[in-house]
Amino acid sequence: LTVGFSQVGSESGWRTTFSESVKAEAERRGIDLKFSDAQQKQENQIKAIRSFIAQGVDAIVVAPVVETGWKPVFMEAKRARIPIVIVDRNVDLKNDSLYVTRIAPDFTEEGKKAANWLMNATAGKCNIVELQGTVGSSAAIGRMEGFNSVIANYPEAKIVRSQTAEFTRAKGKEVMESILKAEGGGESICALWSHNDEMALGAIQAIKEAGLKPGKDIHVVSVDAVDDIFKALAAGEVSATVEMSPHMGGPAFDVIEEYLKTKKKFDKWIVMDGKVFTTENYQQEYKARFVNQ
Amino acid sequence: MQSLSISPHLRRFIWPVLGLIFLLAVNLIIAPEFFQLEIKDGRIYGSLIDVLNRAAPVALLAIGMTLVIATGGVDLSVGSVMAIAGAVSASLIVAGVDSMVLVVGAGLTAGVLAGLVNGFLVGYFGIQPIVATLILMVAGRGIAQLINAGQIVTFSHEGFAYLGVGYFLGLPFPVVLVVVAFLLFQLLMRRTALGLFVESVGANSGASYYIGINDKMIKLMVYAVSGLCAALAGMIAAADIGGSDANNAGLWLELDAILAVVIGGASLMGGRFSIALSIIGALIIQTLTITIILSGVPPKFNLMIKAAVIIAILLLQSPQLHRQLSRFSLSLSRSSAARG
Amino acid sequence: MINRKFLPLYVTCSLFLALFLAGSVQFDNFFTLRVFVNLFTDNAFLIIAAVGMTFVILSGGIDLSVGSVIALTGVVVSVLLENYQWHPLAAFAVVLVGGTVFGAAMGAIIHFYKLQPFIVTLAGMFFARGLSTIISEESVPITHEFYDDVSMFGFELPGNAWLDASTIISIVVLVAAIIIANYTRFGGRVYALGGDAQSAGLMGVPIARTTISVYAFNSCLAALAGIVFSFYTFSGYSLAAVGVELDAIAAVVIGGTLLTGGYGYVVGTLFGVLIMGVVQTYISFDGTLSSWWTKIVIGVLLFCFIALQRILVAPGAKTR
Amino acid sequence: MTDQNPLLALRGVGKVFPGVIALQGVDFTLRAGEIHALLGENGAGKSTLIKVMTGVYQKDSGSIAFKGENIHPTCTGDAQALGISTVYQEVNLLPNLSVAHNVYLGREPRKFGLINWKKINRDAAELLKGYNLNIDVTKPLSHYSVAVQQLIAIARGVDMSSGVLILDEPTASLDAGEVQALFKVMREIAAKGIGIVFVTHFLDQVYAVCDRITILRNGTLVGEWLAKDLSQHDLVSNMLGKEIAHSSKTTPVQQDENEQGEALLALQQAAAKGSVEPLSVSVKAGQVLGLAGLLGSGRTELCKLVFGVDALNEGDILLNGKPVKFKHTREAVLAGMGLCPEDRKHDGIFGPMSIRENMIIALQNKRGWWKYIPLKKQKELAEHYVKALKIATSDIEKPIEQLSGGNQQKVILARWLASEPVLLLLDEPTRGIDVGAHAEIIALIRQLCEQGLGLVVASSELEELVAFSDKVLVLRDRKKVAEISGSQINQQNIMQAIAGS
Ligand SMILES: Nc1ncnc2c1ncn2[C@@H]1O[C@H](COP(=O)(O)OP(=O)(O)OP(=O)(O)O)[C@@H](O)[C@H]1O
Ligand SMILES: Nc1ncnc2c1ncn2[C@@H]1O[C@H](COP(=O)(O)OP(=O)(O)OP(=O)(O)O)[C@@H](O)[C@H]1O
Ligand SMILES: [Mg+2]
Ligand SMILES: [Mg+2]
Repeated sequence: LTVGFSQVGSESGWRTTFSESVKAEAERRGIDLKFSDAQQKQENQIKAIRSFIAQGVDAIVVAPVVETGWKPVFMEAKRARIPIVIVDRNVDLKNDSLYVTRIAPDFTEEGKKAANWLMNATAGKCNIVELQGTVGSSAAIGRMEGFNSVIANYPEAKIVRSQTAEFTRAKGKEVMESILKAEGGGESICALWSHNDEMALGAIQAIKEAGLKPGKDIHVVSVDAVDDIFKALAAGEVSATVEMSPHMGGPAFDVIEEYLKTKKKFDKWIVMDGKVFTTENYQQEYKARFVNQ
Repeated sequence: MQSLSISPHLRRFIWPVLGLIFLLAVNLIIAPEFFQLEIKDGRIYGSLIDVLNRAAPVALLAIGMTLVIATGGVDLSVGSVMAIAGAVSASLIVAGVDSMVLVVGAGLTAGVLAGLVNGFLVGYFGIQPIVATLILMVAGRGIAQLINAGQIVTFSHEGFAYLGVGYFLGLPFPVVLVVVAFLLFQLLMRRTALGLFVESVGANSGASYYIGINDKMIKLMVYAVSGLCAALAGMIAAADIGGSDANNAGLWLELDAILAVVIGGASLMGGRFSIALSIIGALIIQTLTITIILSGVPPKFNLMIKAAVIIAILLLQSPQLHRQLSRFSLSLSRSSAARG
Repeated sequence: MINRKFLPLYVTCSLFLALFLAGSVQFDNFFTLRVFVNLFTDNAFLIIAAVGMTFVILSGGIDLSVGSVIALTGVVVSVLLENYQWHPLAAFAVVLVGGTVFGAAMGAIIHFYKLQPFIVTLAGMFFARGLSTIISEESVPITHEFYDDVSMFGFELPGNAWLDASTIISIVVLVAAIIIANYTRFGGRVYALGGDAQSAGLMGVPIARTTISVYAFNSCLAALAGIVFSFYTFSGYSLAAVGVELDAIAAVVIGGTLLTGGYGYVVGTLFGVLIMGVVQTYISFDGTLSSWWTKIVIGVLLFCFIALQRILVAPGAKTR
Repeated sequence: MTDQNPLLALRGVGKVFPGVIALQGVDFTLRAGEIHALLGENGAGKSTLIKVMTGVYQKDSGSIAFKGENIHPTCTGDAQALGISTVYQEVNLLPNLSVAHNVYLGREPRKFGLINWKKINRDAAELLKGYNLNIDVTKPLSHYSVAVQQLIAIARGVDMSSGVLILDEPTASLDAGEVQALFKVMREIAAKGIGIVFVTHFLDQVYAVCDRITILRNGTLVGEWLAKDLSQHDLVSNMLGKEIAHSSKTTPVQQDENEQGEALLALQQAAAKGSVEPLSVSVKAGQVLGLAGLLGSGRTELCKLVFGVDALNEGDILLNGKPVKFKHTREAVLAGMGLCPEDRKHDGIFGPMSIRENMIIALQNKRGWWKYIPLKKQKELAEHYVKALKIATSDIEKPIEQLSGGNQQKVILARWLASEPVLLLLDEPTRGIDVGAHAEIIALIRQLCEQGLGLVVASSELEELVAFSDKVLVLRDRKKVAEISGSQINQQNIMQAIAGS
C-alpha cells in the first residue's frame, strides 16, 4: 500500500511531532509513505498532490495549509480514483464527495473550551490580553471566534489588548513585554489567552521578567498541550491548555485501509476531541510523556 | 549653498536621526509611559530599554550586513545562520556541555563557517551574492532543524541565558554586546585600512583589481563577519527564550537587516558605509514594531503601517524631495509676498 | 559552431534535461508527458511572474512585491466575485489595471526620488500584503461558474497529460516577452538601462519612462500571475504566495540572467523555473525526506546547478 | 554664416553644483557649417556647458536658443529629437550591448514593428568601415579597447547628427591616422551645414580643423575668436589667464643607451596567448620606455602582461634580474610596480569615494591593511598632489566623480605617483589633460626618473613620447616592429616604424 502524505511544513514542534507520528505509524503498518513537506505554501501542496497522482499512489492524506482552493486538484485525484483523507485543518468544499473524510480538531471548540475554563476560574470577571496566531490563519480565526463567542456572555470579561505574535515563542515574549509596559506593569491584567502554547511559553518569561508570577498573578490559557507546556504546568506557571493531539496518523490510515477494502461511506468529519489540562489534572499525562521515555 | 557648515559626514546622520526622533515622538503621544525609565534591582527598566534590547539582534545582523552591502553584495542567509548557531549551542547544552567557552565558541564557529562558505562562493567562485547566500538561506534552516530534529530544544543554563536576559551595568546584556561589536568593527574598519578596501571593492571592483587589492579576500572576510554577527544574534535569540526554535529563529530577519542598512542611507550597489547609521536603522525598525504593539491597532493593519513608515522615512532622506519641498515653499512665500 | 553568447542558456537547458533524465531512471512514472506538462501547469503563475521579474532584473532593478501582488490580486478578485457578484472578466480588468498602476507608482518613486528598488519594492510588498489582509483576513473561496468552465478548458495530450488554460497563458506570455525583450525598442532600452543607466541616459534612452514601464509591466504580469494563481487555488488568500518573489528571482538567476542587470535572456528564466520545478517533483517522488532534509537537498541541488553552470560557462567568460 | 541667425545660441548660462560654480554668465554661439573649438583648462566648465546644452543638466540661469527658438531640453532624448547629437567625454556606450546595437540604440530600423537585426548589423559594419574599423559588430562592446569604443561613439554621434554635432575630447586616445580620418568626416558634415562643437586639449588639432574658438576659464567666458585671428601663444595665455614664459615643451636630455647598469625590467621573448607575440625589451632605472603604435597594436595588452593582468604563456619577465610570474596584480604591486590603466571610468576611479581616498589607496594597499596611513599624513599627501598637479577642486574630501574628466585623470596619476613605486606603467597618462598641466606632468615624469624610477608609458601622442622617452618600442599587430633609442627618437622615425616603411 502506497500512501502520499502532504504535510503543511515544519513550522512548529507540534507539527514535527505530527509528521513523525504519521511516519512511525506508516512504518508500523508496513505502508509505503511518500512524505512531502510544503513549507507552508499551498502551491507546493497542490504540486505534491499532482505528483502523487502522477506516481499512482493508492491514497492521499492531506494536512491542508488553507481551507480553500482544493477543488481542481481533488477533482483530478477523483478522476484518477485515488481517495483523499484530510487531517488537521478544514477544507472548504461544497462537494464533499471529493474526499473520504476529515479527521480534525475543532478550532472554534478549542477557543470555547479555553474561554469556558477561564470564565469558570475567574467567575466571569477578567481583563484579558490576547496573543493571536498568524493573522489570517484558520487556527487563529477559529480560536478567536470560539473564545469571543463565550466571553460575550460575560459583561465583566473583556479583551483589553490583542496583538499577533505569529505563533512563535520569541514573538510571544517580545509582544507580551510591550503589552505589560503599556498596561502599567501588568497589575490590571487578569489573564493571558494565547492561541498556542509556544507564544504562551514566551509570554510567561516576559511576565516573570516584569516581576509578576504567571499562573498566579496572571492566568495563562493556551491551546496545543505540547511537552514544554507540561513542564510549565508542573511549575504552576500556566493555568490551562487545551489539548490538540498530533497523533492523527493512526485514524487516517484506519480510514484508508477500510475504505480501500469496503468503499464504505464515512462521516465527513471525525472530530479529534481534546482535553483541557490544568494545574489540577496534568499529572497523569505528564507522567505518560516524561517518565516513560 | 550656505548650509555647508556641517561636514558631509555628519549631514548623512540628520535624516535618519530625525526619523528616529519622529517615531519616538509619536510614541510620546500614544503612550506617554513610553519614556519612563525606572531602576528596578539595579536594572534600568522601561520601553526605551526594550527598544534597545529588542533591536539588538537586528542591529548585530545589520553590522555584518553593512560590510557585505558595502562590497556590493548581500547576505540572505543571516536568518538561517541565526537558527544554526542557536541550534548548535542549544544542542551542546542539552548534551551536557557546561563550559561557556565551548558552547558560545561552537555557535560562533558555526556562524563563521557559514559565512566562509558564502564568502567562498561569492569571492572565489564568482557566484552572484543573492544566489550564493540564497543556498544557505534555504539549506541552513534545514540544517538547524536537523540539529534539533525538528523540535524546539529547550534548555536551562545560567551562563548562556545571560547572553539573552542578563544585565550588565544596568543594561540588558544584548545591548552591551551590540555596543562592543560596534566599537570593535568601527575600530577595525576605521582605524585600519580595511574599511577603505571594503568601500573600494564595492565602489569599483575593476579599479580595485588594478590597484592590487585582494578583493576575494575582502569578500571572504565580510561574509565571515556577517556570519559571526548572525551567530551572535542567533545565540542571543536562543538565550532570550531559553530554547532553540530552528523553524522561527531569525525568520525574515535578513530583510529587516537589509532594511536597517538602507534606512541608514547605504547604497545596495556598494561603496560608502556607516555602521553607526545602520544601527540607527535597526533602532528605527524596532521602535516602529513596538509603536505598533503599543498603539493597540488591530494586527491586520501592521504591514500597512510598516509600509507607510518605511516609504516616509526613505522619502525624508531623498534630496530630490528636499529640492521639491524647498521649491514649493519658495513659490509659497513668493505668492504670499505678492499678496502682502 | 555554437554562439558563445548563448552558452549559459545551453548549459542551463542541458542541466534541466540531465535532472529530468536522472529522475526518470530512478522512479517509475517519472518519464511521462504528464509529469513534464505538470511542470508547466503547476508553475504557470511562477513562469509569468518570473518573466516579469526578468525584465526588472535586466533593467538593473529588483521587485520584491511580486508575491504580495499575487495575493492581493487573488483577494480582490475573489471578494469582487463573491461579495459583490462581479463578472470575473470585469474583476480581471480591475486587477490588471490596478497592478499596472501599482507598479508604475513604485517605478516612479524609484526614479524620481532616487530610492533603491530593493527597498521601495519591499515597502510595496508590505503594502500589498497589508492591503490584502485588510480586505479579507480569511481565505475567500471562489465559486463562480466561469472558473469551472475555464478550468475544464484544455487539451487532452497523450499519456493522461492535460494542457490547461494556465499553461497556454504562460506560454503565450513567454513568447510575447521574448519578442518584447529582443525585437522591440522597449526591450533594447531595458537592456541599456541595466548595462549602465548613466550612459543609457546620455545616449538618449528615456530613463524615467523606461524605469516606470518596467515596474508597471512587471506588476501587471504579477497581477496576471495572481489571476492564474486564483484559477490554481480557486480562492483568494492574503497569506498566499509568500516568498514567490524569491522563487522568481532564483529562477531568473538560475536561468543565467545577471542580477546586476544588462545580461540574460527570457528563455533562460523558463528553464530556471523548470529546474526548480523538477527538483520539487524529484523530491516528492522520492517521498522519504523529512522536512529538513527537503530543505537541505533543495539547497544542495541549487548549489550543484549553479556550480555546474559556473564551471561549464566559466572558460573564456571573464568574471568581471 | 551670419550672427543674426545662429544655429545654437547660449546667453548668460549659469550652472551651480553644491559648493562649485561651474558656469557663470557664459555666452556661446554656434553657426551652421562651422567647426567651433571649445577650449579651457581642466575643470573650466566645457563638459558642463555641453551637458547643459543637451539637457543632461538643467541650467540655473540664462537661455538656450536653437534655430532662433528657446529650448529647454530636460534629457538627452529631447536634444536628440532636435537633431543635436553628442559624443560625451567619457565613452558613454553600453558595454553589454553589441557594437551594432550601440550604434543604432534608440533609432533601430524596424520591419513589421519588430527590430530588423540583419539590417542593423549590416549598416553598422558598413558605417564603421568608414572609420577604418573592420570589427565584428555583433560582439558586445566591452570586447573592444577604449580607443575602438571611442571611434564607435563618434560614428554613432556623427551618424545621428542632423543639426548640431558636439564632440567632447573625442580624440583623447586616438592615433594620428584615426584623427585624420575623423577630421575628414567632420569637414564633410560641416559642409552639409551642420554645426560642430569640438573640445580638445591638442592645440594643433584646433588649428587643423576649427573655424572659430571659444575659451572658458573658471566657468566664465574669456572670449570668442576666429581661429585664424588667434595665435597659439595668445590662445594658451587666454586659457591659463597668464602669460607663460616660453613654450612648455621640454626637450629632455636623451642619452644614447649605455650598456652598463642592470635592467630594472626585462622581457625575454615574453608572450601572452592571444594578446602579445613574443617580444624582448628592457628598461633601466631612471629610464622612460615609450610604447608607440596604432590603435589596437597591443600597447595596452603589453602593459597588462607585464603587470600580471594577463598570464604569461611564454618567455620570461625579469624584474631586477629575477624572473617573476604574477598570478594577481597584487603581487606586481608588492614587487613595486604600478599600472595606471587607460579606461579611467571603469578601471580607474572609485566614484563615490573622496579625492583623498582615491589618491592614497594604492599606497595604502601596498603597506597592507594594518598599517593605516594616519589621516593627517593622507591629507598632506592629497594636498601636495592637488597643488603639484594643479587639480581644480575646492576640497579634497569631495567625491571624485564630481571632478572634471581631466582632473580625475590627474588624481589617478597622483595615486600611482604617491604609491612609491620602482616601476610605473602608464597607459595613456595624459588623456584629457590640458596643456598647462601636460607640461607639468611631463616634467614630473622626468623628475621621477631622475630619482631612479623606471617608467613605461603607452601613448598615442607622438610629440609627448618624443618629449620624455629614452627609448621607444614600436608595436604593430601585437608584434615588436622597432626599438628606437636615444637621439634617434623623433616623430619622423617613429611614424616610419609604425607605418612599416
Ligand atoms: N556632477 C558634478 N557635481 C559637482 N561638481 C561638478 C560636477 N560635474 C562637474 N563639476 C565641477 O564643475 C567644474 C567644471 O567641470 P567640467 O567637467 O565642465 O570641466 P571641463 O572643462 O570639461 O574639464 P576637463 O577638461 O577636465 O574635462 C569642475 O570644477 C567640476 O569639479
Ligand atoms: N582597428 C581595430 N580592428 C580590429 N580590432 C581592434 C582594432 N583596434 C583594436 N582592436 C582590438 O582591441 C584590442 C585592444 O588592443 P590594445 O588595447 O592592446 O591596443 P592598444 O595598442 O593599447 O591600442 P588602443 O588602446 O589605442 O586601442 C585588441 O585585442 C584588438 O583585437
Ligand atoms: Mg570635460
Ligand atoms: Mg591602449
